[in-house]
Amino acid sequence: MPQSPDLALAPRPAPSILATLARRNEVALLICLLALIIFFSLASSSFLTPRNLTNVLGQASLAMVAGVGVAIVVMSGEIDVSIGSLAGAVGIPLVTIMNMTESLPLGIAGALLLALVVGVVNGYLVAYLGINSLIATLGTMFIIRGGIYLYTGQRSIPDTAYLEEFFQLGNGRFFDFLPYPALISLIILAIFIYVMRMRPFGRQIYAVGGNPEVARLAGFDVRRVKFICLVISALLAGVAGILLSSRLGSAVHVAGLGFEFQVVAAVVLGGVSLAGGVGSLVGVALGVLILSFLSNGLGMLNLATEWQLVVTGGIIIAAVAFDEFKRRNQKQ
Amino acid sequence: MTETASSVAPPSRLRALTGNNEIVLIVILAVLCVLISIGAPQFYSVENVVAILRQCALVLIVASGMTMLLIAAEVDLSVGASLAFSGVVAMDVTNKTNSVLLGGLAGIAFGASVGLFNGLVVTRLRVNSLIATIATMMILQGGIYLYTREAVQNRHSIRLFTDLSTGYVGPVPVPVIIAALVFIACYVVLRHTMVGRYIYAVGANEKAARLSGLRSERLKLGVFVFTGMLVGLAGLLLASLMNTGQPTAGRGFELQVIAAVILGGTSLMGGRGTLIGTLLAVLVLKVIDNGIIILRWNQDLQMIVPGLVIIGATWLDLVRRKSDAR
Amino acid sequence: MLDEARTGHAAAIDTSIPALEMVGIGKRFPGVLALENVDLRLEPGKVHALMGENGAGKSTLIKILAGVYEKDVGTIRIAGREVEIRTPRDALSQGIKVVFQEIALIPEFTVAENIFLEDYPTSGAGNIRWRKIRDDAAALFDRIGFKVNPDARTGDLPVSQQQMVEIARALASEARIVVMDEPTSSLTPTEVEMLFSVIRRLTSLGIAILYVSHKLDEIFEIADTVTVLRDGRHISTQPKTAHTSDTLIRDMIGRQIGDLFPRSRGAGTGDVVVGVSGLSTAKLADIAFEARAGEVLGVFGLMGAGRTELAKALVGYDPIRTGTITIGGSPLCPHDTRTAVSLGIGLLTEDRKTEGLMLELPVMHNMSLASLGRFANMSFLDEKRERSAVQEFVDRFRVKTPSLEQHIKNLSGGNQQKVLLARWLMRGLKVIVVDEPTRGIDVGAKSEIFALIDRLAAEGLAVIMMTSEMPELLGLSDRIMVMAEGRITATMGRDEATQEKILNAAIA
Amino acid sequence: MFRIPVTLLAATATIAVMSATAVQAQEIPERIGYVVNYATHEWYQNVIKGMTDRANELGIELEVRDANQDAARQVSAAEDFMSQGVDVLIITPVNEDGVVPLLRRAAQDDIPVVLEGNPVRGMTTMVAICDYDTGYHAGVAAGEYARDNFDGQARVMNVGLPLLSATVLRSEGFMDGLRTILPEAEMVHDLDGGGNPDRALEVSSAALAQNSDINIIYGINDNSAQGGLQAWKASGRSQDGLLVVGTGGEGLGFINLMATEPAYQIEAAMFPEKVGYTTIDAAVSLFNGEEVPEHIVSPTATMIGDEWQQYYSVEGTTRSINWENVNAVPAADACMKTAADL
Repeated sequence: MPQSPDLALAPRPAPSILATLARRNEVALLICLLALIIFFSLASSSFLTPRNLTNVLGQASLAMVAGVGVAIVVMSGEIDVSIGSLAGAVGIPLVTIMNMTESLPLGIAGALLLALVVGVVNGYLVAYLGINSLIATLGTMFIIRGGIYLYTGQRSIPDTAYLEEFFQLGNGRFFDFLPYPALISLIILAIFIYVMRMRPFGRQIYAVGGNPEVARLAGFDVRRVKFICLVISALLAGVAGILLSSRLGSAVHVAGLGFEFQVVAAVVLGGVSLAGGVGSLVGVALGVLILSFLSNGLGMLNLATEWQLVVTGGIIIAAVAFDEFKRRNQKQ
Repeated sequence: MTETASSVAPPSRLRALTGNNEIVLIVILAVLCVLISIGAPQFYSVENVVAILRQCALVLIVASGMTMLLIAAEVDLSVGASLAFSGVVAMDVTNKTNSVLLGGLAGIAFGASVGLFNGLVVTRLRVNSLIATIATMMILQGGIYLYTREAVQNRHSIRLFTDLSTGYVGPVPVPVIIAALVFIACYVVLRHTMVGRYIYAVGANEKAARLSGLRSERLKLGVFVFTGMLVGLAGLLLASLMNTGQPTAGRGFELQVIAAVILGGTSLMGGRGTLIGTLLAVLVLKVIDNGIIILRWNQDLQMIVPGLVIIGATWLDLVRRKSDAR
Repeated sequence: MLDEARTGHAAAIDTSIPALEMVGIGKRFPGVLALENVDLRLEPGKVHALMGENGAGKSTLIKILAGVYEKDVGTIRIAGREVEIRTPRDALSQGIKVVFQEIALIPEFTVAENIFLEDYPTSGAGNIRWRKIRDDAAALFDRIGFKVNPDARTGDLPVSQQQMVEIARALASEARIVVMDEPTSSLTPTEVEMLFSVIRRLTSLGIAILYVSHKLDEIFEIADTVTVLRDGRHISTQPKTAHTSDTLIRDMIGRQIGDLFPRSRGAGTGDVVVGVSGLSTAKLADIAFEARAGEVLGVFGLMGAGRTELAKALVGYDPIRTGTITIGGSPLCPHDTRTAVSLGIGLLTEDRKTEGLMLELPVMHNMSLASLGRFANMSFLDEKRERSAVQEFVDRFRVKTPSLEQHIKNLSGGNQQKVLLARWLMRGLKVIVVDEPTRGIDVGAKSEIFALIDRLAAEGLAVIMMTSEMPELLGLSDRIMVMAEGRITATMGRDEATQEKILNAAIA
Repeated sequence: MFRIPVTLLAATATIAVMSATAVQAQEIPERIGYVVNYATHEWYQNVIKGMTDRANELGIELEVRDANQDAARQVSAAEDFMSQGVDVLIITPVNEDGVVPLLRRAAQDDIPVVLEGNPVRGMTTMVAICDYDTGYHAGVAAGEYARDNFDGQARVMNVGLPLLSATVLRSEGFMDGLRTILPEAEMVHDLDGGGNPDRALEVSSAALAQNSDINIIYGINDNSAQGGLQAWKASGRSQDGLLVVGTGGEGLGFINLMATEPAYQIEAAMFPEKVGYTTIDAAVSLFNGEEVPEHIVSPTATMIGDEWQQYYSVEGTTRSINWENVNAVPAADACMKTAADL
């Protein structure tokens, strides 16, 4: 393929790599993350240790996995706030089945099946019945949490099978170094970065969120895309719930309370626009890491909960405001 | 194009009065009342009705503001945290000054300043209100414990303070009267004033509103502050009802309020919604809440049933609007 | 390379069977009969022009073909086979590619990606072949001489280039039928030439083209056959050679052009009410002009010339970098629509839906929005007075609405536009800026809008009319100002204006 | 003005005496990490206060991290402590099943763990009050009160919290204790008050409307009891013929209520400061590898009328504990019933 000589004459020359980089939201986030890490390293001696850093990756994994799903839904122009309840709910089939069958794979299958059902219901309500996704998933959030309480009688269900794999899944370390949840979350992140970049379906998600009318004209099945996004989000919330369940060694009926807020905050912090069509999973991963390192570091500094809340809230506002400011400046 | 005129039926009187979504809610409410009273005749006891109304009062006060906010295409998730905080402030200031008036004003002013903060972040920094007010919620949840580590007790023993929530005027509880006044004021503002029109216009199409000479940001800021004031007022009533300023109060209150406003037919996209719908929705939700207890059903249903009702009612509304469009 | 791919494709096209037949197509919208018993027949390798005024039913027909709307009655045959088209996907899989007038590109994607949006080239494993996308796009642009960086973010391109990207996309698709809806509305003459070479390349491959336009010169240059629609009905289908400009116009409009532009006033010689000097914004440079009471100042420019930007700067919506604007002698605070409105300038926007109407609100609330102060006492509205004032305008402008409570989204475009005009007139302005006042409005209402604009000027308003429609520019304006690339390139009186002069200035 | 210093002095003196006996021949851990369930709650604030007092006494660096009622956050916080290498870990589980893996991981790292509040499978030791017993004794006291004042009528509204096994045990204990005196006593409404004052008030209002014959309100914590009482007051009834029993004695709230509300007569006090104090001692013992009982019971007491003054004094908005009297409260060796019996 010949290199087009006309490119040099193009009315707008390609911006330099540096300028492109500076425009990327991810770079700003990365700088923010590095600044945090440097600050905490100076402030606390126990922060910058391999053990602590890998710990944080493990702690971030739940929000990372669920965040990928929510980010995809938000990119497609919808939202999913039922993920916290769902992450708590999947522990029930997981632990119950494991206790009955002594098999982790069967338990996981049961957990993912529940997630799939919820995803299909959410997807159907939003994509095919046309109910606003915030309302629909707020409804399922209540229904699932109430269902958990009703089913368990507000008791947690202990793991009585004592499967070593189940313990290792959430608590073990790959080569004695990287926690398995971190590994799993990075694999999932990589898969979806690949999907969003390399698979036509990933591009359809951006298109549908960016401009559903154009997407429809391009022959995309807008409803189907949104449906699948909500199913993916539920499945990933299910995976996060499985990891959570393993870290808790049981199905805890209060698990995942408020998780949706954490995840949505991280996703927005990661530069995904709530209007849809804009954002990157790398940004989301950085958003999750920033919040996780913040929580870990503020803990290391022995900062009281109330200060942690105030600081985290302030940082979210500042970061989103900055992003918005940058976006407006670019437009001008 | 001339056919347009003949094919669209003029709206009936009733519809014009109530809008459309309200009819669904009225039916739901009526069915609920009938069914619950069959299972538990005490439902209609004066005491129970008063209890329901009093519970409705707090939610309705805040939901009235929230309805305006949603019509203006914004949302405030910090109302729960702000409710607790303003209650604490109201009680504390009343303790310190021995004046219910000053305490009440302090609570309301606190709520208003939270609203101001939210409004400034949203209109000046252009942060999406959903995310901005989640952040404010966190800040307030932290801030309240920086303010007080424990519940602020009533140390002034002023009768008026407790009467705000437990007193009666004739047979009607005071908070119900306050809520009714707030509701009527908001209703009049939304329906019969320029400000109300502007709120709808800004929510329906902010660009067009600005091009028509409206200062949309100032208007939104105003609605945020007003909603904040109402949260402060509700916080004052809650402190009076609890007879303490409770930092742990208000958990999940924001979702209750937003659920009611949405169920009432107010669009999350702005520009559409009525206060009558909100009122009915508050009643529906509180009747469900109350009914489950007096029917002695499992209280876990208090989460499940509202979830189902919200999804179901939204869907019905959608179906109705589609068939209207045809 | 693309041509090679296409050769195999073209070989499959049997030139003896019509590429597309639409028979007895009918479509009704709530309250409107948009199409009634329309026939259309495209031959492979030929360009078929579809003509008609706005509101004639062209867009509806195209949208049925594109799968955006479903027809109510009628049959569609492709290459002799009867097909059902219910979704855009159906249309694409039947080999129908539509280039819409509104840009149908994803602004966040690169140009190259947009070219292949409908059908990403993938590897055996299903991965997108980004290199191929980029290289093929570059090669495609090379071939048609379109100079654009395939890696550029589409949203950063000027509108005309985005339009070209849309057109180039037709070449990359596997379409047997390509529909182009007003493809030249925002193109420069060079780009129009590029477009025509694209069309010739497509027809040489046996592809059938449906070319929608109301520009006569283009039709005579490129079309083989012409079908004219009017008011949703089929009027005529004839070879181009059977037509003259006059017969085409007669078919399209069904009356004399003079009827469209009533003129009830002399040339405006009132006081200067708008004074602009040295105005620059992000998209405008050094704009200076005046407008007088009682005149219609026509502002012409191709898409992307800065007409809309000027309109928005004039009413304080867009921020201003330098320069001053005075309305009735008082300077306008930059970036404040409220003082602009109170000084007496209002904008009737080009895009009614996103910048004019409150779709969910009733007619009455839409109309009285800018003048509520008149009906309010301490902010409390006197709805009786408001209602009677609104009713007065509804009657005067002959707005067809069942009631003042009707949601404005249920009105036709023309009636919506009248309500928006009334929004400003009720307020009592000195200056009204109208941006593409007849976009998407049917012929009948169009002449009413023209009459209203004329009457406004006659009543002493200064009217600044932004338009890309040559007939209305020439028919209504007292003076004409031409813009290109954010600057004013020419100003001329009504008498000295000709199509050529205007176009030359617009291209400069 | 003078009262606080005196009480404080007394308290410190007692602590000094106690520590002198406890510390003999013991190694003192350098750092103890405490992962609390809900640091902003009054109960835990007072637990932390007791811990801090004791840790300062012994020269231990105590670090506190808050799970803020989030089970996942609790695991993270404990993980952080382990990677920092604290000597002993104290945990108040958000959920008792949810910390089982943590115990295993701590064992792998050789970090002893003391649990506060709730028993967990595989634990070494736990410091906790006996929830059932606390409710039980309050129930007995309530039974006696009802026998003397209400002609033996006992119609109970339980403002409960099914979410936690501890609070379920309290309610059960209360009813069982009540029935030892009045076998006819009935729980006419069993509510989920969410442990929150406002929610408790809301659900109580409905229940009171349905059952007009309720004469005893039991709250699984002070907030719940208060919510129930406020609902009663809001319905316009007089407090004659009503008994309110609260649980916890976690802050100033119950003191204020007992002083001002005639119906609020009985409080099942659980002395959070004492719990914290005992927990640190248990941590020290564990650090030294001493044998410790599986359940170290922290004492509770039923306070009737103004008996609270024996244990607490209030000045302004601070309450001070009277260590002498609190330490004199006997603790049971074992609980009558635990979560395992549910």
